[in-house]
Amino acid sequence: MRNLKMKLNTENVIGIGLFLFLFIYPLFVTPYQILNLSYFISMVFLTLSLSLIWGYGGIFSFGQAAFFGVGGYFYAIFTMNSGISTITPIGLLLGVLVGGLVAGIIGYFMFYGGINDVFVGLITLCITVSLETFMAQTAGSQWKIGTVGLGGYNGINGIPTISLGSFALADVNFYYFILIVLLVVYIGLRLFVVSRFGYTAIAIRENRERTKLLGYNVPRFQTLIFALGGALASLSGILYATWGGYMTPSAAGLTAATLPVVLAAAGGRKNLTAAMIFTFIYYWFSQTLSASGNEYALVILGAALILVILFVPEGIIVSLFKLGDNLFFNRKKATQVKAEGEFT
Amino acid sequence: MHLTKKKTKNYIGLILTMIFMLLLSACQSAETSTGSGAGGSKKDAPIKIGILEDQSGDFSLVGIQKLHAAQLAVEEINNNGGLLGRQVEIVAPDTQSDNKRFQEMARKVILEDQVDVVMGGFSSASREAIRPIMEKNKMLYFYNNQYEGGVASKYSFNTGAIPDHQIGTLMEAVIKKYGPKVYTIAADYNFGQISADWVRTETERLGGEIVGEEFIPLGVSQFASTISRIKAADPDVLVTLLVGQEQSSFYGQWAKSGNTKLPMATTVNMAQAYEHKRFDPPSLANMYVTVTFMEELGDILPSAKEFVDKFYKKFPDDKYVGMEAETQYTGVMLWAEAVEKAGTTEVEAVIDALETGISYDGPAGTAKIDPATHHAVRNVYLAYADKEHKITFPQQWEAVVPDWLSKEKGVDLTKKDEFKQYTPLD
Amino acid sequence: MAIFELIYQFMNNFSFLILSAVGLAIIFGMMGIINLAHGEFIMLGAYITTLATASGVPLPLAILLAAAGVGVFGLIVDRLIINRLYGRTLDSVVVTWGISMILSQGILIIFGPSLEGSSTPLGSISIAGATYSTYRILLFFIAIVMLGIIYWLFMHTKFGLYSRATMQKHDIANTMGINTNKMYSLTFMLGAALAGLTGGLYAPTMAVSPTFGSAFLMPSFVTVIVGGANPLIGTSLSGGVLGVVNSILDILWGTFYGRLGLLVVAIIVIRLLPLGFSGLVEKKLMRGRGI
Amino acid sequence: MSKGLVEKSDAILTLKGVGKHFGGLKAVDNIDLSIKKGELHCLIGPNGAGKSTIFKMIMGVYEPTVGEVFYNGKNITKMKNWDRANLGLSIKMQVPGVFGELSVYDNMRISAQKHMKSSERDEEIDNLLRFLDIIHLKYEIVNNLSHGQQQWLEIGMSLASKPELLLLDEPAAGMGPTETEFTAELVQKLNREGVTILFIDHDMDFVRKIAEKVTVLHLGKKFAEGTIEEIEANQDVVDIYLGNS
Repeated sequence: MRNLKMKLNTENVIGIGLFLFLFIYPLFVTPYQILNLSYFISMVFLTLSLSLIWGYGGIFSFGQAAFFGVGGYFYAIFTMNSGISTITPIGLLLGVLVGGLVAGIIGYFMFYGGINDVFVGLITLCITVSLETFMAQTAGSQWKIGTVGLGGYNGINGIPTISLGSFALADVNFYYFILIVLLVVYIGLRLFVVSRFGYTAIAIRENRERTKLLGYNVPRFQTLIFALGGALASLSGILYATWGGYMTPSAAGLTAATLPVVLAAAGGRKNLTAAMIFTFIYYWFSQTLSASGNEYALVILGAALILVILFVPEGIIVSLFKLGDNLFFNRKKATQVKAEGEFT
Repeated sequence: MHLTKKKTKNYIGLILTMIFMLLLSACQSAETSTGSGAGGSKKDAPIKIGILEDQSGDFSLVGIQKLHAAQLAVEEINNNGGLLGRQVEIVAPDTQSDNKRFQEMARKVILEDQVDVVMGGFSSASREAIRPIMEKNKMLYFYNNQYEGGVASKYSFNTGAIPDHQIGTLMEAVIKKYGPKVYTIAADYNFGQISADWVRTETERLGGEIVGEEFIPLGVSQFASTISRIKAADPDVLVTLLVGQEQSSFYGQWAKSGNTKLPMATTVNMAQAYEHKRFDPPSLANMYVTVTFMEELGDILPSAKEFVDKFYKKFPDDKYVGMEAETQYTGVMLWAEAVEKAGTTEVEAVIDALETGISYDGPAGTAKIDPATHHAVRNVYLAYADKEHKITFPQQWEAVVPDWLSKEKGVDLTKKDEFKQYTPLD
Repeated sequence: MAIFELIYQFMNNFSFLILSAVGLAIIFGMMGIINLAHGEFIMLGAYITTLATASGVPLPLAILLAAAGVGVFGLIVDRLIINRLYGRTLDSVVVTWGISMILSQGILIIFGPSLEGSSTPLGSISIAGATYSTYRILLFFIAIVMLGIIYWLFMHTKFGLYSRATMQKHDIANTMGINTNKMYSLTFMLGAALAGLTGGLYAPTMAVSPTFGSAFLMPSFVTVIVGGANPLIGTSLSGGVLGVVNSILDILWGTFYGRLGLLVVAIIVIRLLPLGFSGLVEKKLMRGRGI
Repeated sequence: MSKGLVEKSDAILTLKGVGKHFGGLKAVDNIDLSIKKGELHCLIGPNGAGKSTIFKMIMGVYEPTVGEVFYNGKNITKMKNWDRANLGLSIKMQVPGVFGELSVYDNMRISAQKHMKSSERDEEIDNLLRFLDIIHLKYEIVNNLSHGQQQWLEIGMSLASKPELLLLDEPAAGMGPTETEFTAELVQKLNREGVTILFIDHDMDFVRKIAEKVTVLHLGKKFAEGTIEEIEANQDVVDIYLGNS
């Protein structure tokens, strides 16, 4: 258990700092900013899901947006059909499972069929776009599940928020709920990546064929980690649906499919903390640009991404962590933190 | 040695990138802080309108027009002494044709900028994305746009054309003139499907017959098979309910396959995205469209001409003043009338004032709020494009009442609050 | 009658798929780069053509101008950005995404949300009582000729030999004295030029706007996925197969199923032949030569 | 490691008429090979003789075009390669199959965690690293290791899976004399502890030092087999292979 010990390095200091900050954040800001940050957090799960399967498992997927959509739509249809608010937590859990299951099935067909690398990216891209194309034309009354119409391109609205008993999680409560979920997921993932399974995932990422020869059933592990990623993406979709009360096919569009890849790559895909932090920064940055109504918003955003990849190819946040380690922590010590999931 | 050198270079790159990003965000936050700094006392602080329009992305063609129209309306209000003695100010983030962005920005203008009314949205999806937010925050929302109709919500007002205005009138005109066989092609999503349903109902009511109906997925730009199916069905009238830049490629391909004789009828083209100006003739030859406004209306209506001139004076680089621009302008003006009448910007009071059936003599004639449905009573004009894309207006209907919701669905928002969208597909 | 319909359909779909995919296929096949800015390159070509015709340049020249212009633009992008990313396939996804954002918004800022289009040239012809657009039939032959030129380029020129060598084995090509970086630059330029050509060819038939490229992106990706890494064999085969599938579904059930059918075929093909048609054909060729 | 001596009796691995054809090229052609338990067996042959291909077929990286592979009497011809590894087969590849971006400890752990309880895992890893004399490199990134150290690490990874049959593809390649010496001792020590070893090498001094039995391959076919003395006395072998050097 020696490896699970918390190491003093920049990543962990910042990670802890970030969570402390997030916990006291509502004391200082307006309700709007709390609500807004809940939205950012809901999208963090999506980036984390890709960071997990791509950064750790080496599976390059454009499909996270599809699982995001599956989660959101499942939650909407399930809870709106039942109409009882107390059932919403069950909808949340089931939705996460369904997302994982769908990803697992797709993963099974891909990985046991020997599909890997960039081809996984291409096939998941097709699946995502198919889902969007299909959902966009479901406006008619024949597209109903139970009493809930799928709503076509306009999407479904009026999706209920999560309630614990009769206590609806709104505003600050929702914020703390989602923050605690994030904390649990984050710690869970950090522990996961230093577990046996995590090590296996890393081995598969580094060298798939070699890992097979060490006795690992690689397709099975790939399917499992892909399912786990799908479950996380699904969670993200559900939280987003409850945040805005709305779910739309464009959540599984081409742009939506690309964004997690961009965020994970630019922040540092092999590092969960970096992916998380970069998601916050990106959403904040792009929202600020958009709110200003500046017509150069997308140009600036595009240029910033290009610069990041050109000058800090490991990911901007990861590079900052390293800089911090070099400045503040003994370098020898820093290299010994291998088991913390940070592989140089 | 070599390794350290490379490391240093990396860090320099990193630091430069960081500085660049910081600089950018610094400019941004400076901008926004001046924007939201004007809280102050409610009395003499400006009244704020949140305008959520797509200034970039797929829908910016119309979104920019609509933003400009709102700016024009607000400028006029301010030049006439403002509202209730206060200046009116616009908060206009760019929603980037992105539904998520709409949700973010709707919350921002309501909660952070504390606007008094929200207007905007082009696609129905963007409206549906923000409507729950309006209802939750009890915010007055003007959807100044043409759409598929059916929204019955206490907080939502629509001042644009809906099927009640456009489809009965259109079908009546074209079936009478050309014959009963109708072929419909429509965008495969809510607007297209619902509008096509309206076309079917109206055609049957008028004794016509739908000889074909096809739904085209959004983003499709190649129409060879569709065109051959239409030809095979040999209709008297072709109804086109196509949406978006890609789908508008249909017309060029249609004309090229030698079909300029068959009349086309639509509710979407020309008046919004000025295809008759953007495409070379005869792409849209022989097309009828029912509109509440379009730039060419200035030829027959002095008030329309005045509006178009004002618009181009303020925005000389704009290429067209379309139906949605006028709708947005009239929407702002109707709201302003209601605020004056209510004597406050309080949402409930303004809604009550609007529900008295407030009216405004706008660029396209009188527009009046129908209290029961929160939609607008409007004049409807039939526009016709000939082979050279010259526009004439062969027919018009005065004060068409949007009464489908109240007659068919029994909606009366003055008596009972509702928060849903009815569709004929239900 | 119906058979002419079907043939015309197929010609339409085939040329659209081939023309939209070929630039992407060359860049993907040779360099392993997924160019998400491909649609924007096509859009740029459409803008060049439209603006050139508007200022009096004859259309065929304007189309060639688009190819040249976008090719040069591609070279600049490559020298500035892409050449730092050779071999980093996935980073190139992020970068080309950034480029596509800059291009479509940049064009919006410069030219506004739309451009007045030029009309489709040439008239229409009648066969068996139905009329067909001559230009669209011409597009089919242009697509075929283009495949021919690419075949010649890759099979009978020094550039082709070197680039095939580079594609097969990067490091070996290097030791043989081929400047692989130069090969990559030229390949990227060629891919961009072909995208520009496609934009130019379709500019007169479609509405020209900053989002022009998005109509091409999905079909082009599907074609490349089904085709696999070989830009010549793969793309033409997959264009053919998808063209047939799309035409038949289109005619039987309408456009929606035509489109969904493309995606389903793509998913099935990757599942059965992860390397696409190129992989299948290369395997067959190997076997044929062997025994 | 304390399996003790096993009697060199039953065949642990048997290849029956195995061949691998790439297109028209027969990389391996109709090979029969039998490795007895506890044996220290060497495959030699000129480049392209098919040695590495045989290893890959034993491990299941390639499926044989013809023929069958038996392990402990069980037909494993179509078995997935990870299942073979779990039967006790392990390989050190020609190009070091280590995870270069990770640390030595990580590499060892990836292999070890599959085959031992986590409570004894880290201690066992330390033991193995000490046995291989690379304990001082435990947290070093593998890419920073010398070629020889990477080879030993890979042997260590194989050992962590507690193999019965160890395949070593050129264990001493690229090593200096001292390193080669150490590797030879290592291999012999392992064999004495009961691990059956099949290895490929070009270095005849190395082969002479440790191999009990040698099989010579030529152009995908089995050319000769016997003790090292018999092989070196075989004029045909000298002609095709030894004579070259």
